[in-house]
Amino acid sequence: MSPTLQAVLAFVQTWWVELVSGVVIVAVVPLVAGYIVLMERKLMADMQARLGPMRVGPHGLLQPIADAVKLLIKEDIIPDNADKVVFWIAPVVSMTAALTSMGAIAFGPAFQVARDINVGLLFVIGVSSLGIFGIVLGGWASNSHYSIMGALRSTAQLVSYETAAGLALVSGLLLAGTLKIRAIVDAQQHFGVWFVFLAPVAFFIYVVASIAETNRAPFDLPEAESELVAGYMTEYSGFRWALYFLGEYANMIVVGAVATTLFLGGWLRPFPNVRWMNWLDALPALFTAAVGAYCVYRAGKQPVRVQTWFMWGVALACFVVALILAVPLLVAPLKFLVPGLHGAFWFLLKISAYIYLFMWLRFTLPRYRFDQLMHLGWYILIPLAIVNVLAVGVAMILEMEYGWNRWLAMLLTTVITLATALFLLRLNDKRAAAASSAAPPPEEPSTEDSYAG
Amino acid sequence: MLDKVIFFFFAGVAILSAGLMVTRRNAIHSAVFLITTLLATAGIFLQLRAEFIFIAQIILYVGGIMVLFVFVIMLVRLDVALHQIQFSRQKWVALLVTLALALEVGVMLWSSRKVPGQGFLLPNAVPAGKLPPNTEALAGRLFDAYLLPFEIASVLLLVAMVGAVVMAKKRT
Amino acid sequence: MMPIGYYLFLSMALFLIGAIGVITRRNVIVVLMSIELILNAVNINLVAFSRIFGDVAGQVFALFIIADAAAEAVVGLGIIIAFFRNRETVLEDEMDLLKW
Amino acid sequence: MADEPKAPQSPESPKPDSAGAKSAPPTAPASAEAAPFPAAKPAAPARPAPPPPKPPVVMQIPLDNDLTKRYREQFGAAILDAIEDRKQPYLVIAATQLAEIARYSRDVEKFDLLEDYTAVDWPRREKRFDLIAILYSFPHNMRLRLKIPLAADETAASLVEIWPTANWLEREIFDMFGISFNGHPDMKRILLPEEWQGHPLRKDYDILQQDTAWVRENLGIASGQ
Amino acid sequence: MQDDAAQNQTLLGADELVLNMGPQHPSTHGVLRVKLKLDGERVRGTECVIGYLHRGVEKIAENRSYQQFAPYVDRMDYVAAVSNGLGYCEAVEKLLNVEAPPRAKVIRTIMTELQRIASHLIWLGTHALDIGALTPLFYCLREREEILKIFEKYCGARLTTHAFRIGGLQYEAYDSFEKDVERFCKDFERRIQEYVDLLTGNSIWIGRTRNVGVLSAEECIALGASGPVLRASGVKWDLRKAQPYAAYDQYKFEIPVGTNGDTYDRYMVRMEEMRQSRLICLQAIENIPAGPIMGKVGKVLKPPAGEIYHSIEAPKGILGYYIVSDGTTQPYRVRIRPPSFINLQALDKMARGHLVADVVAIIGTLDIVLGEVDR
Repeated sequence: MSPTLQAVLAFVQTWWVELVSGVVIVAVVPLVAGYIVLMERKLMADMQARLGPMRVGPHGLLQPIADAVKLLIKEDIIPDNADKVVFWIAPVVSMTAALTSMGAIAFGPAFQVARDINVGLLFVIGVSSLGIFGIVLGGWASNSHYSIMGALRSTAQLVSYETAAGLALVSGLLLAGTLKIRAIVDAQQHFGVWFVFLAPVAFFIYVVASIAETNRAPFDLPEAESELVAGYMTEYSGFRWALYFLGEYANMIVVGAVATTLFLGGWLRPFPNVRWMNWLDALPALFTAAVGAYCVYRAGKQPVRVQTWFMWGVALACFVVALILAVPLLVAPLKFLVPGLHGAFWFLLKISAYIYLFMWLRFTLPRYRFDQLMHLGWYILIPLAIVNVLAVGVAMILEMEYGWNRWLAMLLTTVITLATALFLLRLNDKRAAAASSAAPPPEEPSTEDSYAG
Repeated sequence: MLDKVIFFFFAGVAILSAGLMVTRRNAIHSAVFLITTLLATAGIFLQLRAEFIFIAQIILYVGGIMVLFVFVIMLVRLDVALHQIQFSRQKWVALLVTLALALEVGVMLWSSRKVPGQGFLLPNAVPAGKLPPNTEALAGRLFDAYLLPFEIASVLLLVAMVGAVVMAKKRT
Repeated sequence: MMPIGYYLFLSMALFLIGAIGVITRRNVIVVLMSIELILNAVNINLVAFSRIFGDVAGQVFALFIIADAAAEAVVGLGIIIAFFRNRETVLEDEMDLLKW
Repeated sequence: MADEPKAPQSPESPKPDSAGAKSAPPTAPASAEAAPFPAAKPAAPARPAPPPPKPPVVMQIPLDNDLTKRYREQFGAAILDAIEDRKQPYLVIAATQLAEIARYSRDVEKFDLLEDYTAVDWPRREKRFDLIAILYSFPHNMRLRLKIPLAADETAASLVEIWPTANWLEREIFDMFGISFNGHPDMKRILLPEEWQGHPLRKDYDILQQDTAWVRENLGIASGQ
Repeated sequence: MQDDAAQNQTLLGADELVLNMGPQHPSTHGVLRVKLKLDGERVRGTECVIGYLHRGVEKIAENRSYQQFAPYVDRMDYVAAVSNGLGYCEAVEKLLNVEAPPRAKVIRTIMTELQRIASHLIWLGTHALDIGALTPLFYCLREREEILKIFEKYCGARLTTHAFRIGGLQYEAYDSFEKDVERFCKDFERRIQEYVDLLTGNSIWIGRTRNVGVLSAEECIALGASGPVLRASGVKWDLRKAQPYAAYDQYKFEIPVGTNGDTYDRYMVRMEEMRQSRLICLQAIENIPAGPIMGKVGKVLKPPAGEIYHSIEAPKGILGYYIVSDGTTQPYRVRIRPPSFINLQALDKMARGHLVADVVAIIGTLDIVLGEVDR
């Protein structure tokens, strides 16, 4: 055996868990993203008095696969004057950044690729922020005005809102006192409460900023359909476009995971330390079983034989999952599996709730204008986040040095921050009123540069 | 072995793309190659177990400064500049000077190999496993011994920010 | 941990490439980027020595250098934008006026 | 082809009507249908002159109310005629005085809205085109039409200064009839492509005709005709 | 996508950037092409390039008989075909000096008001979609569907209905016509509240529409802008009241007006117009007079020589028909005053000084239909 081969073998032997986990992420995330798209379309249809995709598979369950096939075999168009290499590489960057950042996320206590990275949460944020290069370079390489304007907008937007999001995360990190993902969740278990209740303002800021960061409505200006056609994606088609799309949805998962980890208690079930609430442990299994039962109920109503079979299949899968979730609870020797399995369940459930919130907002709200977006970011969110960091810091000092009650201290800081928020909003309204009373003079060049923010 | 592979991979990528960065005609391409270099350097930092510097490099350098660069390059669309001469007249002199410098440093490094006891080319470090947790150690040092420089750096950043805003603002 | 000399050679190579860029390129943006490269080369040195001596002070200085690089880039790009607005060029040998 | 409503009062209608292919005899229209005059519609503005009871065929009657008097006073010979057709008044005015009359209409008579501005082609007449300006007065809730006869080679003064809305309307007239306007800020085609040959709403432009060369060149298809 | 003139221009700097919006752009409502002169993202001027949908309707009219031309007018403002038909039929009736019987007039009024609601619904849906609200569009289409079903039951067509004939109506109202209209109107009250909930008080919506595209009353009149655009600027003027046609003089309704003449006011005016149209419909179905539905019009129409101008308050503004007859069966000249065409002229005035995103909102608020602009 040659030494190289030996080294490779040794490498694989040491790192096989991580390798397998990485492969799982790369393989599963696109599929999951596809199904998030389907869920989004279904939810949107439901809220808009429509049915949504119904043709491919029962209730359109196979639609993502059909879409993927369509996108794969679609003609791949590269504009004539595009910068071919950059055009080619940009979507890949976008996707890679999103997938890489998932490496440090812990989907439950058992599943994490980069286990003991010292800067866990920072890694997630930092690497996922590299996705911006995909957007910028793609917009630039397309050599189209719409694309470049979309790219410029998204750069300005991402940079602005990343600041706010980062500051919001700092509040949470102050409470946790560590950057390691597992330690953050452990801290919440130790506190006995999710950080969202201790720092609600920070959570709110993070929600808003993360919507903006993932370019979702009402902050979807870079791809604002009605203004910039499709923003930086205007010239993309086929699989490259799909990569952008996947990157965007993967990013949604990432921000959802970050919010869940830091604010929503990670993989902890509700009331993790309360004994008599232990019956909640049965919830995952019951929930999945209920979904399965509903599928069985629907199976009889399918119009086509194939769809009935398919529905049965889905139901069966649900039952199997329910069984997997239930068995370790009941069988004593398998008890050690409980945290891993149930943790993953709760974690994914929380991410789903977070993404659901995104979708709900998207279907409800109109879109901000670019200058309004920038004002919201720079005049309200960032000052508010700074004040919030200060306030949380003060509260922690009060608690640790002067022995205040934790809840009292946190309540105080929240009140202070909210008062600041009100003040900022008032200020903003005044400014807007002043700006509108002096309506934009048609001929004079405005002093305000939209990008100056 | 693994260390070696990682180092040579990242070092190779860094040097190659640095060279490309200096020679590309298109500023955007230069920026892309600089990003690659910086990421490769970040990899080197990780290999040196400097995790915080690694992530700071990615967030600040790549995610912050380079975004700014790309942004500015896009704002000043350099279509015209593409067709102009890329290098200034003194390029041969410059190359000569840098070559001389390279020679000098190279000889210095090579000769230091033989300095007894120091062993510049030999590993003489704490094993990776015994290092203190990087972020904590760094934070401790930063906010203890280097608190004043830290504050000064923040003031510097503030000044730079104000200056940039003032300069880039449109005059009316 | 590799022998420190490798890091020094890498650092030197990047430094020299950066220096070539600074001296020879006409495009000011590329010149600025080359300066970033030089600063980065210095960082490699600092972090490598910090590792070999087991002292994080080197990394602290690397952090300061990153902050400094950010400040320098921001100011430099601000100047470039202001200049471009007036002269429509980013070539350094055309920046030959003391006043505009 | 009849060139003009058979109104003997109309000075611009040439007396010996050249009989076109579709020329209708002056008394031809279906009098049976039009004979009973239904109650006046409320929409009809300004009816100072009582409608003539008898001849249903000739619906144009001379108009001589206060409004026209004022116009005549002001502009004298430039008001060539004042007629009421189906209870809708119109003034026939000389093209030379168009701008002045328009300004007077807007400022003094308060016809503040130029509701429409168009043209009609009468190829066999001496003055080939009629420009039709339909004015509306918000204070008086009343409409007035100005008719400006114009020869083929004549140009008219642009009304853009007076009513900005005339901008596109004049461009459309130019596009469709080839009448150009003096002082228009941007006299070019609006609906048809700029290189198009011919002016479609002229009577000598057959409906089957089109600029086949343009179609072939720009759309890459053989003409549909 | 780029205009030729835009080459070598930069996003930064004193030079104006020319951005070409359309003709294939999602929010130009068809094939409108707008050249935007931009400074950064601020609009320094616009130029509309229209005519992509030009079909020469006026030329066609000169080569068809009066009845034959009637279906063509449906193709102009194709989201308000019934209103177009009403204007044309009434104009020719005036030219012929006949009048439609009272029953026909009332049914015409009901249909036209339903069409007004349908047209405003389309406007609301697309306008909201332009500003980024996805959901109102589908709610609007849901209600419009009800109206189109009524049209379909009445005359067999949904979009280009050709519902009226010169002299009256061809079709008698179907059996449950009143009931259908009433049910729709009763329902619509609740439905309109849904749009209000989604949009009216929404701070993003207000931020996007208030003080955007302001037109003063004087500017409106000077530019010839009519319909809701004029009313939103504070001019309480509606042809249905000023010079009533069809059966509008029999019904009570309000003319909603705005104060600022901005996009938000136009939104509010149109919302209120939908409510008023609903009230008109409810009043009209109370009492549809019995009697014939066709006036005394011969099979061959030969209007006496002469000319007529007749205009109605279409959903988008003043829709006028200027028809010249030479006494033959074919009109000598038909001129159509298209409200969209003339309202679109105001775009430049409204868009100057705003951002690109506002241009989209302004195009939406003008409620143009390119079929009518280009004819």
